[in-house]
Amino acid sequence: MELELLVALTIAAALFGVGLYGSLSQTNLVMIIMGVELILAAALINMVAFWRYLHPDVIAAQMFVLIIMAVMAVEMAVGFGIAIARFRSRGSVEMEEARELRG
Amino acid sequence: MIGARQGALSGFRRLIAGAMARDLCVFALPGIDVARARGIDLRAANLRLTITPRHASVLLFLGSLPKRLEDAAVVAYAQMPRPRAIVFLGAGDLPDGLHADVIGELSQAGLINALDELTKIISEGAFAAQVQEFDAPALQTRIEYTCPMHPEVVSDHEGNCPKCGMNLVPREISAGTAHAAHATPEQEPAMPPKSPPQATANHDHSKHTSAEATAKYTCPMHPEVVSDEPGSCPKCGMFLEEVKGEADHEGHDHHHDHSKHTSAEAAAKYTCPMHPEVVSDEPGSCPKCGMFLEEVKGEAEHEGHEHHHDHSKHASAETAAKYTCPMHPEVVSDEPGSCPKCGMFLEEVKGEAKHEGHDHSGNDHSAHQGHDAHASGASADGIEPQFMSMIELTEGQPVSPDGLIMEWIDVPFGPFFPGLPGGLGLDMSLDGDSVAKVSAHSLVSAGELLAEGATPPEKFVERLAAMSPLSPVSYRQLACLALESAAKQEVASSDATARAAAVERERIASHLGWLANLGAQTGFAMLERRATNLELTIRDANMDHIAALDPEIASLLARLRKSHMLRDKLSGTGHIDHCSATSGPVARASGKDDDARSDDATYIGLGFATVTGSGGDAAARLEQRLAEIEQSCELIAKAEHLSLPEPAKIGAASGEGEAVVETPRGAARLTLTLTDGMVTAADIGTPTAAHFTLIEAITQHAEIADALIAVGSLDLSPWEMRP
Amino acid sequence: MTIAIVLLAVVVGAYLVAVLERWSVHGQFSLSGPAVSALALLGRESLLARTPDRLFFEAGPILLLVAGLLGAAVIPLAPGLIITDLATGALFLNAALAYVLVALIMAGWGPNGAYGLIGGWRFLGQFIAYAMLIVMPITAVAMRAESLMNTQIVLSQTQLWNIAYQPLGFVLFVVAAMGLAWLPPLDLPSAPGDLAGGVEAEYTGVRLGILRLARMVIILVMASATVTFYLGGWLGPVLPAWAWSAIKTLIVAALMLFGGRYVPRVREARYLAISWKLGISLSLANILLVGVIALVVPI
Amino acid sequence: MTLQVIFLAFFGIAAVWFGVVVFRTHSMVRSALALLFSQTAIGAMFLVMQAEFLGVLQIMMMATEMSVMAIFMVMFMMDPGGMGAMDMTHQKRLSLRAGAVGLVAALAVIWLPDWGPIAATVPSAGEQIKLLGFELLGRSMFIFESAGLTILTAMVAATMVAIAPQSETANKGARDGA
Repeated sequence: MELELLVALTIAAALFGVGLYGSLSQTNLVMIIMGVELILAAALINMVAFWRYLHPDVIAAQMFVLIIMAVMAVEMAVGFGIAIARFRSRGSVEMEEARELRG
Repeated sequence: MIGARQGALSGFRRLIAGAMARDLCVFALPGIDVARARGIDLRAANLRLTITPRHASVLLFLGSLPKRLEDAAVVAYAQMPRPRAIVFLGAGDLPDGLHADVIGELSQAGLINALDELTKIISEGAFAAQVQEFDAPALQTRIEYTCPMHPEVVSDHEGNCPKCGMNLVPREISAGTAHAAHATPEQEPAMPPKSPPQATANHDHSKHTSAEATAKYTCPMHPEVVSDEPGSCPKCGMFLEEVKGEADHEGHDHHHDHSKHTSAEAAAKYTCPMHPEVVSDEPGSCPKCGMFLEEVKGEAEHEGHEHHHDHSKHASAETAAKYTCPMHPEVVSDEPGSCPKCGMFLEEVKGEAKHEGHDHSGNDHSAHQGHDAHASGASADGIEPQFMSMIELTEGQPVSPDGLIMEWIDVPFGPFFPGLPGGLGLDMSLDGDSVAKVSAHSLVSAGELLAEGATPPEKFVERLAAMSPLSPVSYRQLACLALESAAKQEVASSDATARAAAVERERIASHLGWLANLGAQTGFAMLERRATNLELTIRDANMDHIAALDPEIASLLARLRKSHMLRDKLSGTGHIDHCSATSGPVARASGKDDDARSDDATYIGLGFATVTGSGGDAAARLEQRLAEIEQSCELIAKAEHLSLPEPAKIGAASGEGEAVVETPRGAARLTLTLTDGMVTAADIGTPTAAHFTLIEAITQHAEIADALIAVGSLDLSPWEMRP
Repeated sequence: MTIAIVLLAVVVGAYLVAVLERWSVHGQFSLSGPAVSALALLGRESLLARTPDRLFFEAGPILLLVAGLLGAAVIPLAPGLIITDLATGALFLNAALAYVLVALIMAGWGPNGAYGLIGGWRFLGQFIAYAMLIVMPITAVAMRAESLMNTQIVLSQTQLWNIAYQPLGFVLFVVAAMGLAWLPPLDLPSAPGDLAGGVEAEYTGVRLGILRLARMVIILVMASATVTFYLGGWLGPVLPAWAWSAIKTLIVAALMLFGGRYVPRVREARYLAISWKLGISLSLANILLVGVIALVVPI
Repeated sequence: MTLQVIFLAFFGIAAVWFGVVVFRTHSMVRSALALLFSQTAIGAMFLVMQAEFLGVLQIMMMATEMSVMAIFMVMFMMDPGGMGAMDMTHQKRLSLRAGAVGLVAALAVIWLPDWGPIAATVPSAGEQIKLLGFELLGRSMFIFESAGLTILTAMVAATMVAIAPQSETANKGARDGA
């Protein structure tokens, strides 16, 4: 019976979709970070589900989860660093108003 | 019981009512400092003091309140949860709309009797089948609508902004204050719990509102058209523009501050293509990126033209627009048709073509910082018309010292704030948790010295003493000295010494009271308890009693001098320079050798020498007051008697008199004119008046707790302020 | 059954902490005092702030209580007397307490009042500073016990209590615990003198009652966590195990509550600077020290 | 239909629902806290999947992280509550489509292949922690340490970016004063 695995993965997919929508549709830098956090959280669920249901003996999977969690924290730290810098110089963290960052 | 809660008193409720009668949480008006000065010990009466009226069940009036404090008292009462009781001690009237459940005498015994009675009343009447709604004029609020982008647009009904077409958002303001919500601070609720939204996280623009109370609107084409309200010009139909630059505008930096644009406008000729904020009179290179500055054409001609913050995005949309949806003002079209949002027919917008020409001819848009970015941003791909630019929102907002543009919150502190002297109101604009702006006002300021014209000397002395409940003896002494100097009378030196001893005793009590306040403010419970107890005993102590208290005082002082954490908390806050117009402990703590006592023969006879400190910060003021407590103890020990100053028999003397007394807060000066034994003119200068002006300087950019400690360290007595 | 006993213990403990708190703040020692106050709060109106975020306003105190109770679930009162002895008990305690922060931000932001909002901000700054001071000393404790299981941690102290083994960690943990329960002198979020109650300022009646109860539970949990991690938990001669837990916990709670009476409130900037600069380096040093001792001296 | 599936689905739906709320609500602080509760629900899913350490860690870390986020929202959005009607989205249709495509693709990948039988038992929680410790400080130590260093560098860099250069601050103040 693989229902557990499918449920976990489906939920991860749903979170991924929501996160993707959010990070594309939001204009605010901090809200975009939130979308990315959701995408990363979906990845976390996948990692844990694969570890639990497919390879419970490979503990390295858990290590990768730890690293993803750390990446989430760093992503926030860096994102906020940029947000503060932009807010300081432009008074806005709206992506619409970040034209000079465009390629 | 008037403030009963709805419900039948039965069974379980009876039990609860009994508990409430035993659990009295008191909010004291006008303040705990006044209670101590009047010798009332609330803790000894088994009361629990609360820090906000929200947590209180009993509102305790210590005497009748000055007129300006009454509204605040009503608001405090309204904030209390039912069942709520009012205890009134002393003579006089309650504010309109409030009714006392118990009235007692203004003394410790009176308080205890009143509480006994109150216990019975609460246990029987905490719940009532019928309760009255409580309402008072001070509580009225009304809703008005304002544009989030154009705070000067205020309307009584919902609608769209005449400038940008956005929906107006509602906000709540207190009634009776019209469009100047904060211009009358006494209307402000006492404690923020129920304060109007500007004390909250909302981006409320009420701080701008007092400007528009006086702001005029005029037509850019027809300067003779002037209106009090925004609208359109009766001659050409253009939107009226606000005329700024009036005196009232000062201090409202928030208000789309264009000073930088206008000054740039007048002089600017060269600007950096990358940094539009860089403007120069001369060609050269940009200090930021080193690029050559480009000339900006057509600048100088428009000098002085009134530039309104007409958001270019809307402006540029408008200029091209001829048809718009009545429901969705953001929908604009060059052609007639139907609205893509609601399908309604688009209406023609009249006068737009004219608008276009004039609007731009007058305005210097390219010198406008950041304008380029959002002007063209509006036409960039992917930006939807209703998109609200944050650059526009944040533009012109004040910048914190750390360079971040943050939301300012207006928070009223006082007049019943636990960490401040009762009756002192501070309206602070907080930038995060540091103070950006502060305006202080006293709600208990004394009235006229001679309210009923010529006053007999005895009555004058009493009046002066009553005017300052925190240090009545010093003012009594001041009045007596001035009267005697006017009547050219000499006082026996033993009497003078005894009076000086009384003043010194009050100085000790007052400084101890300040220590108790400091303890309350900093959460130093031990200090608060010990200083309160000492103050209450020493206020009425006789010579022997004071001598007996000496060791206790000395041990408290020694304990405080050893407290590193207290020094750490105080040092560096509220720094005042030597040169400021200060007096009293505040001046002496910054090293100023200024003491009215040093010229006084009585004090010289007692061997007085001015004690000064150094540092000029709150820690130095603490040291100074501790040293002065010691000094006063020594002076009292040298004086042989202690008696309250009583006015001598003046008879029918006439003349002018002047006296200076070093009150616990600094030198107070009184001049008066005696005519046939009656006081006909009097003028007083109090130390608090000078110290009040320091508040702004010492709280600037300080963290909120530090700012309050800095204000507290001045030992202000709002009662000494003159209106 | 265990759950019922532990919950009863939490209720009784929180009540006794409330008695102590009342004694330290108002100077009235009365065993019936908190009960009377609680009844009176039940009878008072529970007002809503003027334009609150209703959801957060209501949920804040309840979340605070839940966080405290979750924390209590992993603390052993006696051998076997623990709701759930998780393999990650020490970490779970941290996780539960992290929600104290969330609850206070909700309670501060919800009523839409400036004092509460600033109180919430302050607690956030405070929390990030001391969260490290809670996690790192616990790390050192777990290193000695070679387990994150709280019962194992207690048993590892049979020979020598951790307060003697790692006194530095004990001091850091107690300071951080006082910060987490916002006890004076670290009571910045409610600071009576400069925020007039801060996060508590807008609550009345039953909601205030829940908020105060939750705070008592948190103080209790912090005191019993200190006992578990540093004072040998239930270990002790003669008396039964639960009695030792109770006595130690109440003594620690009393020390935490009364300590603040004798010092003024710490300045916020100062507190943050000390936590970050001094506290974190000291707790790293503590981990190193404990690691070296654990390798060299087997106790 | 085991108990595990029910709990997994329950917390999963909660996580997705809170995730949707993040972008539906107009209050910034609510967004941040909705994200927090979404992450907490994910932590609860880990607990259901018997990854106790990871679940507890997730719950603990996210509480702090998202609270920081909430404060940033208050700071940068100028107005968390009052400007409720403010629309902060763009290219909605495109984003919706992208999200839907991502979802469908992921679902296809999930439901089409045969994942084979799932493992019935896992090491106990205590065992896992021990194994994880040996993994981190043994075989994967190099990866872990370099990840740690990278993170430290990123954090220091982010702080440097965020701290205002003194001269610029002074300039800005001067300009405002003018």
